[in-house]
Amino acid sequence: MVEILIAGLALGSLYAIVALGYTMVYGIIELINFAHGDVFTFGVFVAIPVLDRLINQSAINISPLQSLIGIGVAMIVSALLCGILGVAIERLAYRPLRNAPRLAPLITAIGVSLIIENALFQWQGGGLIGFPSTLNVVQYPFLGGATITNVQILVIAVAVLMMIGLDLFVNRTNVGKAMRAVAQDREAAAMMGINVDRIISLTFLIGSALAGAGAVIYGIEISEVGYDTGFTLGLFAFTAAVVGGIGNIRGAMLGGILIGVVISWVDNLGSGASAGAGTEWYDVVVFAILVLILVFRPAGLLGTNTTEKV
Amino acid sequence: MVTPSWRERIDHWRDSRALRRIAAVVVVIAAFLYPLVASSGTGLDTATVAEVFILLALGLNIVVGFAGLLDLGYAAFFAIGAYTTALLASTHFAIGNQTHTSLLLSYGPNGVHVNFFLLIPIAALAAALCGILFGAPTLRLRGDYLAIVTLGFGEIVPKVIENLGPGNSVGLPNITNGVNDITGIDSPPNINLGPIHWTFQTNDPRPWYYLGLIIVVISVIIIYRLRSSRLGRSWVAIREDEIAAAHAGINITGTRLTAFALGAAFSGFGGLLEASRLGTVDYTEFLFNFSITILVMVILGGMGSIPGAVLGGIVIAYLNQSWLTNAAAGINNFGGWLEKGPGLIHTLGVWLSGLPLASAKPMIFGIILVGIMLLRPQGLLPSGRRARELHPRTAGELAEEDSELYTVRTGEI
Amino acid sequence: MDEKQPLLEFRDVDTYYGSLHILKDVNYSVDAGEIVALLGSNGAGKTTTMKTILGLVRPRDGRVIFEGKEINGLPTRQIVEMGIAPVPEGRRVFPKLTVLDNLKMGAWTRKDRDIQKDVDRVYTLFPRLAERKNQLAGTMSGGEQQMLAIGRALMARPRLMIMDEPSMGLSPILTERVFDTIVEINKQGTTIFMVEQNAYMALEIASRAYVLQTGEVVLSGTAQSLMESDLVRRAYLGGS
Amino acid sequence: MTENEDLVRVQGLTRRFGGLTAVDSLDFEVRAGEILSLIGPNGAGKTTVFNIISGIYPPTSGQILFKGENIAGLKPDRVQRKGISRTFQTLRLFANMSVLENVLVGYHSRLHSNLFGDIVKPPWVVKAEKEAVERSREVLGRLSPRLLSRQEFRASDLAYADRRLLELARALVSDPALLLLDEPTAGMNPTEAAEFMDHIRHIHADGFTILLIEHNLNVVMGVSHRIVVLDYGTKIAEGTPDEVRSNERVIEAYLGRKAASA
Repeated sequence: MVEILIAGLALGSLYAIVALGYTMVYGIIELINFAHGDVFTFGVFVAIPVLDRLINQSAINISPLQSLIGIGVAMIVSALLCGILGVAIERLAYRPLRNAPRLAPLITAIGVSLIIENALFQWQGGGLIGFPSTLNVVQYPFLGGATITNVQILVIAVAVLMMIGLDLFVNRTNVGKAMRAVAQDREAAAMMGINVDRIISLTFLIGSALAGAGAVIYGIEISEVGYDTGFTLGLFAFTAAVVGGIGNIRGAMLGGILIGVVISWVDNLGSGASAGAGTEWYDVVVFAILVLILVFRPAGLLGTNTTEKV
Repeated sequence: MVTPSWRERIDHWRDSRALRRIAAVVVVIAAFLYPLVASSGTGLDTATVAEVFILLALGLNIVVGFAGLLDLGYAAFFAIGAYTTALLASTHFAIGNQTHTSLLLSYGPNGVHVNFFLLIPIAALAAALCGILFGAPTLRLRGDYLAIVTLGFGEIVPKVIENLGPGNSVGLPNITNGVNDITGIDSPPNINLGPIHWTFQTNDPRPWYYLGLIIVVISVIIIYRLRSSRLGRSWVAIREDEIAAAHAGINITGTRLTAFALGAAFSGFGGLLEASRLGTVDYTEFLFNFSITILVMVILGGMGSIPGAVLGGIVIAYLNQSWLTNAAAGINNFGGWLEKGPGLIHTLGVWLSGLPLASAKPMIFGIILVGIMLLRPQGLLPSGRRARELHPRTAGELAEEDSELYTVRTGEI
Repeated sequence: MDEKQPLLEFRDVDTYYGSLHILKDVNYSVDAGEIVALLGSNGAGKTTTMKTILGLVRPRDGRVIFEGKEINGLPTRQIVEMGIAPVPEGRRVFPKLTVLDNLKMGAWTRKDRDIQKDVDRVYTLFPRLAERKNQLAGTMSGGEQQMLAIGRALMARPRLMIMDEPSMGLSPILTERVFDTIVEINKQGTTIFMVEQNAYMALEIASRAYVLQTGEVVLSGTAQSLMESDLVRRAYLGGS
Repeated sequence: MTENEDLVRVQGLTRRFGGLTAVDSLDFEVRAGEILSLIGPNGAGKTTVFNIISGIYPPTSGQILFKGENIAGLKPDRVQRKGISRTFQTLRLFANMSVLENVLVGYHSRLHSNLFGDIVKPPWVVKAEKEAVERSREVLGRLSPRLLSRQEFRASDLAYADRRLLELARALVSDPALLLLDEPTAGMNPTEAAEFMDHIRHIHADGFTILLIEHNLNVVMGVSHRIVVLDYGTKIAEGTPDEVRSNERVIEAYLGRKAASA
């Protein structure tokens, strides 16, 4: 049970990192950025050659220093490239539709997602790609005879740090406050002299960069990736963002972890004749959660219900 | 007050009723004559696929174009229609050891076989019913949430089909045959009406084509009537201002649900045609990508436009079935020819001959979606009203803004 | 008029939305130290005037000049930096930021970060805001939000404050209070250009005014002369 | 029994948003045939009262008896079908529909039709549609011949005051027993507001009962039979315009000395 929880926590941290990007973009321009999951996949793909170069995988024992430097550099490169991609998407595909009815950017976002996904397919083909091994997995004993691996600790720690950093940035810095101001009333923010376009670009930059950095962690934890990995992962992450309350950073974290734990739990259900039932059904379960949350508590767990003003 | 631009004049001319009617009649006559001039069976096959696509586009257009609801899981209803057909008109369900036969239904060890014409309402109703069951709790949601929920629905349905095959993990009998598909689906019975003698066989696309054509023509007429009815007016009103519509006495959820169910019914209908034409169903055909393909038809033709949906269905069907493959071969061949050249030309040739165009369909669809939204959001054959709504900022809206922009948020809590 | 340069000037400004002509060859001039009112009904082009000053709408023809420099075509940020601050219609405070953070947003374009003095000044002007500095703006009453909107504009240390319908949605008693504050701010040295429906109140505190009808300035002059003009009495003061 | 004369009785109406009590155990009644105005400072809860009556959100507690039946908590379309129509503080027209279509939507609840009727269009459906168009034209013409002459215009191409009138026509066409008008003269200059006041008087003369929110005191004092004054979600005064104008609490909370004496 504890092991399922730990696995869920680690998995959930990954969802949470991706969910942060959805929640920020939705918070500021009320758009479900369908392409976000694919940006994430792009991040995994660009990290692979970087790690291949930095870490000698034929070594039986990779030195911790080498691991750390490799992972760090890969995260920075991936974050940077994903950030640029995110900003470019916003600039080319969403910004021209800033004032269009909401359906238009949403449809565009689906189109962008298809384009990126297919580009990734053309680049890496349709099969699953192995992620380079970057550190020696070590198991530590944990509560009740369960174990926790250093990879799991890394994933959880990175996610928590990202969330705290983002939370501080948005709530404590002036730029973060300007970001919230833009989210609350774009035109009033413009009247204050805030460069709205730049703030929105910055939001995409941060959200995508987080996904890029998270992508490296994902590779280490899951170790296989396909061109369409980001699509389902993105849907689950979006579900996480909705569960937590879209637009809410802490909510994204909470939602991500909840979804992770649920998946990890469901995945292990079923034995004997119904062995593997959980694995077969867990996406149905996640979507059912999405529907239930949206129907019964559309503001999510941490969000506040806002009534439309008339 | 405002002098019409050329584009507006053209739109107006296109809006003129008489002209539209003439155009429609010409198109229908041409469609009926087409098999006489179609050179090969494959061309007619594609046309038959196009008919199914048109049905799907017409149905999704009710949901997306008329009611303004983005449905990203529309293929699920197609799956439901197709599987309803597969379960009720094939050798799949063997019952007892004696065959009972009647005009509308026969069953026995050779499976359940419901008459094709009885299946028409059944498949449509099954899809509509699923639409209602799913839509009733979710249609209250705002547009983008609804989109993601429908996407989820679109993922769930094939998953359920996959997981309810033989020896499934939840202990149910084999319902859907799972990953094995269902084969041996009945064709429609032969039709002999005066000069018409249709035998539905796989080697002759003509009867299929005419059957599809008749269904499409009837559907178009039905949808035109719906659009100009009280219900159609309610859809527009809700799309334009939900709150005002509710206060005018329109039941928002009910009206949306009608759109959703009608759209689903057309999709189920399409599923029936497709399943009986192919004689087999495979759930992997009904995934997200297919939902998006249908969406591309609607967007390309123009949201809310009936001629647009027809055009979108035709274009995407031909793109899917032949144009893309032909174009890919052509470009690759051209590249092979260039390869013989020197230096840069050689490099270009190598690139072109290796260009994996055939696998780039999603990318092409993506480019269509983005391109249309950025350059011509109203689509190729726009509906007048929808075009105005979709244009980022019309003069009228901006003028309105002058008086209203700032008051948007002044309401009391 | 003397050769003293006006603080803000519209010279033959034309704005369009698509093919719709909104402002038609409009001229305004606002001198330093004045309170100038712009009267007109909805759709006359008042809000477009405000947006034109702030660079949110670009005129197709004509020039907008602030302190001798042409500002049409500049980004809003630069215009605010030059010393023009808006109090938008309907207040438009940031509902989920605190009062203090709202004020900070008002100082966004300031290069110096030494804004405490200005925060104190706003608090002195509106003690109510000091009491509620950590409250979310959206939870305050309409009157308090109007104070915050004015305070937020003051944070930019503007030489010109443009106000769009400061009395909108306020009760008569609050309107009076807000107008008293406007006079006070003006006395402290800020020039004010104000769009207002409540012609009676506006003309009472303004030195000069313009009347805008369907995008054209149909009348302008001192507040006193306008108050006596037939057109204004008939259309805006409800008198006969 | 006075109860028979009351078209609407609002009893103990309370609405909380989070910690904020927008409307606090409010009681008042609207008598058949009168024009009753709700006034009060911004944030006093006037629009909230409208939103509860018209069904946008349910009350936290309390009742709204309309013709003796509690309608609190019904959805907007049900409320409209019971016979209550409204207009909005910020105009809510169907901008891309024609003037006539806008009014026809207002007639929606009077048309009975189903999928069969919509597709097959049997004679009775065609006839009902024709009647709807006639009725809509009649309402438009009675309200403003100018608006009728522009029935084919797009709603968003109308001048502001005409759009306000169109919204009124849309609310009137269903012949409601109660008409809720939320700041109908907002954004109008005094001339336009005075014209609109005439329209309200005409509508009232045609037998409509009207509940009005209004900031423009000229309008309020000019057309209301009775006024209910709200402050912080509670009723602080009620009476004829003259009674309200001289009420100390109202002067204190809302009018101010100057306006009261003007």
